[in-house]
Amino acid sequence: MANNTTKSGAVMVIGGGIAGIQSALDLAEMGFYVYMVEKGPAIGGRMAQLDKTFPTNDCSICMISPKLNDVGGHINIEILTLTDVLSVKGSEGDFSVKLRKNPRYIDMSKCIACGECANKCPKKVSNYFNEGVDTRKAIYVEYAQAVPLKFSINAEECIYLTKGKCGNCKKVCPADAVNYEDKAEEVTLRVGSVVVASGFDVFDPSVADTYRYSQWPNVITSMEYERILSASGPFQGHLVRPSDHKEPKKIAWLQCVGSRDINRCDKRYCSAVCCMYAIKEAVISKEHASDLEAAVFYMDIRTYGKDFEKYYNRAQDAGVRFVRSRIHTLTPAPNGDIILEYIDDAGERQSEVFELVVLSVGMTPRTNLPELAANLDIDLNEDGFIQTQPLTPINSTRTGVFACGAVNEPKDIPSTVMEASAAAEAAGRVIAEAKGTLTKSRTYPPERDIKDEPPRIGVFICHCGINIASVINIEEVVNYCKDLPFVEHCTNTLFACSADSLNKIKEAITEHKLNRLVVASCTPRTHEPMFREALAQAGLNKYLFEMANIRDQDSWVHQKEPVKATQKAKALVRGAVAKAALLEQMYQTKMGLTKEALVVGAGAAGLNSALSIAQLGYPVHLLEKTDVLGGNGPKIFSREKDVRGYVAKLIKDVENHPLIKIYKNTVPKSSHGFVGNFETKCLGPNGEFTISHGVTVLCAGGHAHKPASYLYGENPNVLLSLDMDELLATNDPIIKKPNQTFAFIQCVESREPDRPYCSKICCTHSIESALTILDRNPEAIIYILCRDVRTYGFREKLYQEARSRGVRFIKYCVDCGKPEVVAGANGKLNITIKDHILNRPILIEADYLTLATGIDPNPMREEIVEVFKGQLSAEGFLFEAHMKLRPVDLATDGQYLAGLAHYPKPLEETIVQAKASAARVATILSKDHIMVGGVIAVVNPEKCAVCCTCVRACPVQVPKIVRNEVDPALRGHAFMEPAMCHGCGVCVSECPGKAIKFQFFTDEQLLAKVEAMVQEKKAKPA
Amino acid sequence: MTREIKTKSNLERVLASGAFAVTGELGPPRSADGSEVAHKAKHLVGNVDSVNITDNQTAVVRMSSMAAGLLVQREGLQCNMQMVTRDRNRIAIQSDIMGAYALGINNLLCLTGDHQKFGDHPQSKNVFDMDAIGLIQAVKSMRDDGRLLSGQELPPEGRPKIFIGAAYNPFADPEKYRIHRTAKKVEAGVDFLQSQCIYDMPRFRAFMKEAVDMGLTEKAYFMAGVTPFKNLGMARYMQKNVPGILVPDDFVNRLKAAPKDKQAEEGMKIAAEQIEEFKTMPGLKGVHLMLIEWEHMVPEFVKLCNLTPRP
Amino acid sequence: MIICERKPIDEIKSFIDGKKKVLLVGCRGCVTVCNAGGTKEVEILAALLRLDAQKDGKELTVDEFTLERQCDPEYVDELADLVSKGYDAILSMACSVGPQFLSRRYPKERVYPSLNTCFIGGALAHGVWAEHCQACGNCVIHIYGGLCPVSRCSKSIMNGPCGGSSNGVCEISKEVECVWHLIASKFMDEGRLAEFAPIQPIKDWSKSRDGGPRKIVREELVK
Amino acid sequence: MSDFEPKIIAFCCQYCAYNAADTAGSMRLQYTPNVEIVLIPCSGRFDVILALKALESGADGVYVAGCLEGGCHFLDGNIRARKRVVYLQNELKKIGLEPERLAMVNVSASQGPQFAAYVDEFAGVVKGLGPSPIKKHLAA
Repeated sequence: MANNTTKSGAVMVIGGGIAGIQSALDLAEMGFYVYMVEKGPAIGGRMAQLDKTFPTNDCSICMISPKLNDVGGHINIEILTLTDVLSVKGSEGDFSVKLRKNPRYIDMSKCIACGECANKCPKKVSNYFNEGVDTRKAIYVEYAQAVPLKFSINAEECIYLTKGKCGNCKKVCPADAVNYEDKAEEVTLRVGSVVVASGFDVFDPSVADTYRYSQWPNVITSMEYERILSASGPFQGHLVRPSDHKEPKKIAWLQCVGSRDINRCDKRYCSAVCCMYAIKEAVISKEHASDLEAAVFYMDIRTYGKDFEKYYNRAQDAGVRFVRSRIHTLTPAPNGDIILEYIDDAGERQSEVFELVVLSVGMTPRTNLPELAANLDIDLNEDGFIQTQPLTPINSTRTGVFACGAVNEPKDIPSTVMEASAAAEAAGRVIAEAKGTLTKSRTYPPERDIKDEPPRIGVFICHCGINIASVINIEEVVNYCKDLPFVEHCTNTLFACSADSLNKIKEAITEHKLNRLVVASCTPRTHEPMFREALAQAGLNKYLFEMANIRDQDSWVHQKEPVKATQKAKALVRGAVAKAALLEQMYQTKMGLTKEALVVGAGAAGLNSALSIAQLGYPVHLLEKTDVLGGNGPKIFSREKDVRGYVAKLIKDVENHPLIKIYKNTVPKSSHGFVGNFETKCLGPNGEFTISHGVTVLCAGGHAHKPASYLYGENPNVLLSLDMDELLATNDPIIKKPNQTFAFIQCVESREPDRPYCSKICCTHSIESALTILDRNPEAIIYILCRDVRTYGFREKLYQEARSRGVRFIKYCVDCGKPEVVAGANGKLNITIKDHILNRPILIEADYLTLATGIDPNPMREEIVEVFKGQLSAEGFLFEAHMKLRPVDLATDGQYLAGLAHYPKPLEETIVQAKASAARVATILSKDHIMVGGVIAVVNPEKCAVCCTCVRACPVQVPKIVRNEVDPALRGHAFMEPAMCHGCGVCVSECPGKAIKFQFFTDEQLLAKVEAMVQEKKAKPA
Repeated sequence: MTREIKTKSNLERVLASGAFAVTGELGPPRSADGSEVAHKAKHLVGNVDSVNITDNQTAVVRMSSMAAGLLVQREGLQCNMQMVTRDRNRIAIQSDIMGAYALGINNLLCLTGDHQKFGDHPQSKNVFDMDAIGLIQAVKSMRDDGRLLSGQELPPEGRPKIFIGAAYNPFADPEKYRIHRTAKKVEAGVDFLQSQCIYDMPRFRAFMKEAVDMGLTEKAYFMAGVTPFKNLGMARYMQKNVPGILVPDDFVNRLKAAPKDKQAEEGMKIAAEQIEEFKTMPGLKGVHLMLIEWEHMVPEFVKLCNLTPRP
Repeated sequence: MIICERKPIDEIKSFIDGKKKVLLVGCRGCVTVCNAGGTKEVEILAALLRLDAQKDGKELTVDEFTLERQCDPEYVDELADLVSKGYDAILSMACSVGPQFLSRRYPKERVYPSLNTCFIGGALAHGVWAEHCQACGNCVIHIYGGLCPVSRCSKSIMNGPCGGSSNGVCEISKEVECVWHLIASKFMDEGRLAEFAPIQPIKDWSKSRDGGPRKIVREELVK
Repeated sequence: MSDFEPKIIAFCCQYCAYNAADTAGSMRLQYTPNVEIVLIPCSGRFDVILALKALESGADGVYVAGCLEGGCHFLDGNIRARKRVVYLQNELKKIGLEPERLAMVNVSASQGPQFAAYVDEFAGVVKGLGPSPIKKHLAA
């Protein structure tokens, strides 16, 4: 099919942040060649700058670093750094892109990133990567884990390039990589589609400087604060303030700086992430110094995402103070402190001294976005972001050009990752027939067979910046390890995971003829694949590698006991070396797969997922437990978009798509198999049947919560949000009746101990309903009784409109008393609520009361996780593989999720996640085979007593007794299909004949490891 | 109906005469004192046609059934010596049969026996060289063919002329194949069959109908086991704990309704009503009264049931 | 297969009390299959014995070796070199045939059984074994619908079931199913009453254990 | 005995327990350095010989950490592991070693705090027991 197409099988991804990275990786795995165009000298984007991420407190650079290396090492991704897009001509499927590659003045093929040049460079300039908190040289790398890890010269800063003098770097460069003659170069590429993922700028508070940001050093932005917290930041992770490097004991966060503010900066929207990052920064700060006072000054706390509310509650428990007040006046105090004046809850004027003030700055469009948009010939919206539509949230105004991440609207990392995958789906779908036409496949150098070599182990001990080295005496560990048995080479490294270190590892393998490698650094969970890849690239079997976790499980958890931590590090490395000596070469084999998908649930998520997968060219089996398609979709009314029409069309498209088979009234009963080869038994109207599929997408949905409060079910004028939608959709005359009062109560049975999460959609939903009522009945009186109004992103504009049109928002808090609703004598609903500003009860006589109740997870969730072996969160939503970076994947390979099954979300986000799931699906189904084997159980037929212990012990029924292949007359033996073995090792631990070897975790290896860890071995003989 | 008289058994005589037969039951003591047996037997003399002497019932060691049987016979009442296969191999069995007959015992009830796990010597090895059916065959072979199991012959005057009995349980679980096992016993040559306590009359009727239909009642005398409830507690215990015995709720309720001191009377009344039905039930030729450790009540009970005087 | 289980550690400890060098011999036959005496169990027992000695500061060497089978002299011969090293005790982890063969082959050695030989049976499930044969020497299971009343009926009766079973369970224990219930139900359910009806003769037990220790001699095989 | 620093080996499954240990790390929860972790793919891979060998080598305590019951990535590896632990505890008791030196714990990946708390709790138990008698004699 691929041969006759006129379309290009390549995609240009603009931007090398997490959005671009995810899009690029998905597209490359889907079978397309990717050009990643990055304006700066390295990819990584904002995530590389962040310290930790909410709500898991995962280290941001630790998370993204493996991804950077995946991109850097991906054979089908070409990174073009320091590159601008000049023009995009042509049309979808056949774009001609003109680029300008700006000069780096460094020959990338020669630079070894040794840093000699920067050492000798006399020109110090503000370090933008550290948000200007410190300085760097004019020749620089942005950060230690940068990809590509190559120096570059900023021409405007360089003395030689501006004045023709100096030339130090060129003189000292040992690799002769400096090239002052480097020139900008224009190149033209042919691509089929474009993904814009160029990210955002951080709001610059000096623009409207009521915050005195540009005047006082101890008023800083949150981004600067991230860098201060970061171990690789300007103060090596020591929490000190810029003015005097003193540890601040009292810090204030001021929310909504550059967001929700028309007066000072013309930023009407909410930046969506600031509440959470401020809470995170406050929590982390208190971890740095437990006696630190942290206060967050806010208008509404918008902790609307998965696990956000829990995080907020935990922060309060940890002593972070939250003050509902917008600060207008900052005054200086002695010693660089700052006085904040504000009105407290009781209406009293307060004045408080803080040692550091962090401005929670919002996201703004990149300053160069207008130029880029012009070059791409796409429109921007009134706020300067890329123009998209609610139901096509990743489509720009030009066909074939898609946009994802904060370039569209402010959003957090998981939403960005979802959009990035969705953009990959869209960009791939329009050139689906060109799949595989431009991709290359990786070749490794031939593997050196080390079977007969005695072990020669290389050990690399990582400083992880100061993460490890500040606690563990690295030198001592290195010296100790040099004397361990079979260790030929042992050295330390600043960041073992940096491209530079990986190269050194490869060189060491060659130079010292190493045949086993040990890295003592962080956790193998995140970093093992990267090091294994390095081994493969060095011609060594990738399994000849073992890690010692001396950071997450040593330096980080024994910070105050450096001596013992160092001892422990020695023991951990000793164990790793002992195991490494016994490691063996292992091989993976290819295995076929069923190129079909199973989608469970036919609501908006399932329908979109199914349609996109089918449009990418893969057959889909769509299960729906009821006899109607559409889920909640047909019940929704929106003022902003025609949801019902959209869903109706979607259903039609799905029903008409030849690759989609719909099974109504059908539920999955059991599922077996593994990525590429699943078998799911389903029960439909005609009984049980089995579907073979390579991947699974769970879109089991959720539904509106039915409350047991506020007279719901007792009084006909008490409605749920969807009931109100029905009145609005059918244009019910009651809406237009004169003298009507409509009330809404938000967070009904939500954000309370029984249902502690925020359902994300309800604030916007009620406001949209209110506005629609006003559109039709301008005289109507509308009250919205709420806690925090969570109209994140552009939804904030609806909130503003509602307020300006007279919708009365009355805030209540659960502790000081929820609203009370009784049926009045006049047929009205009497709602009493305590106004916290007036501090007295208010009586509202409403004709209709709408309860915003939030979303409950699917009642069948237990069965679903049982069938598909997933996991549920405490709230009953499916657990994704990783909250930040794998929001569409389930923990089991080949399983994905989308929609309300994951967490409550508005339709546009469900659409995005569903399309993202299609991209994820395509990364599997695009392949002709999957690789199997490796860390699995293998039977030694000679030792097998054919006792069936493994057959019975295996949790997934993998072992079978098979005939002897050499001679069927010989006794058979147990056999585990490598593609099926999940690698748990249960059989190995029970085999009475010890005939099963668990590769990479053999008895010998583990016993040697345990023994070495417990017993300090004598040094090897000299 | 008359059948050929094979033995000198009084029970056979009564049964063959067509009269409604009555047998009783007596458990030997865990004692070597014979007077206790004689004392118990006095209640039964004249009230039953013969009395079963249990053989280490529930595998609890007691005076041997052969010896106790003889003591009873001295009081003027024929015994049905019970014999279980648990404790005897085929040598002992055949030897005991000859000895018993030689001492004047005319009736032998052939049983497999309770497993010793429940007895007072659970460590003992069981024998179970054969089961009850094998035992029936052994006796029959000795009596009718004059042969031991080995095939060796007995002299004509040395054949034990024994009236062969066995137990049948219409209710043991599961119901459906009980009749077939009973049929096996008839086929093996049993002369009379005594049942476990009957309480569930509808099921028993059905069972007897099957027995009649299969012609079993033409080949052996079927007797129904009767045990009056002493009190409500006993009825409940049997209802709950004794396998193979079904006590209808109806009976339990009647006992419940009676005052505590009248429960025994009510129990007897229930049993008497059952016996009235047994007297006319097709195929049934008598009743086996099991007033265990309640022997002194037998005279009153048989009177209540109009079973005396005995022919 | 022959189902065994390891003796309590106390009893095994008592065998080697005061001894310094012990050889633990496993068997790759039945006892490997029933998870009682294969390489793994040998390894575990050896480690336990070593630990026990170490904790008291006693000197104890435990060597481990697993034979293909302990019930064949040729395999038992394989131990000769090892045995010649001189052990204070040899612990056999086989059925009771093992220690007897080891004792016969190495008459000067003190050989101890580490397993109790329980019965002839099969695995009902992972970790569950049940008796299915009593080695009566005269198999008749074909008469009983493929079930053995000799080994599986508590009374070994040939014309069951006795009155003691209820709900298909033997009176002696709820854990013991009534094989006669299974036999009778099978015949009834399959309409094979004719096979149930015949009186089964009193069993000839002469070929069972009651007839004394047994031996089979195949003249055509004997050299 | 207050200066006794026990040596404890923890066998942690990669999906939950090892992850929990990492989580404890990223949360910078401080716990006793007496515990050293051995990664196993699933607690079902825990083999009694691993614990025996650790004890034989002189470890003062050993514990196995798996996913929460019902949450095993491999269905029931953690249940099996617990059974093996109980089995071995009984055997240890019979040879006169404190069964408390061996334990099993269940934690989810996110339960860093619970993991850290358990480390301290178990180390406390082992400290209370004193040095392993095996180690005592090994040293001698």
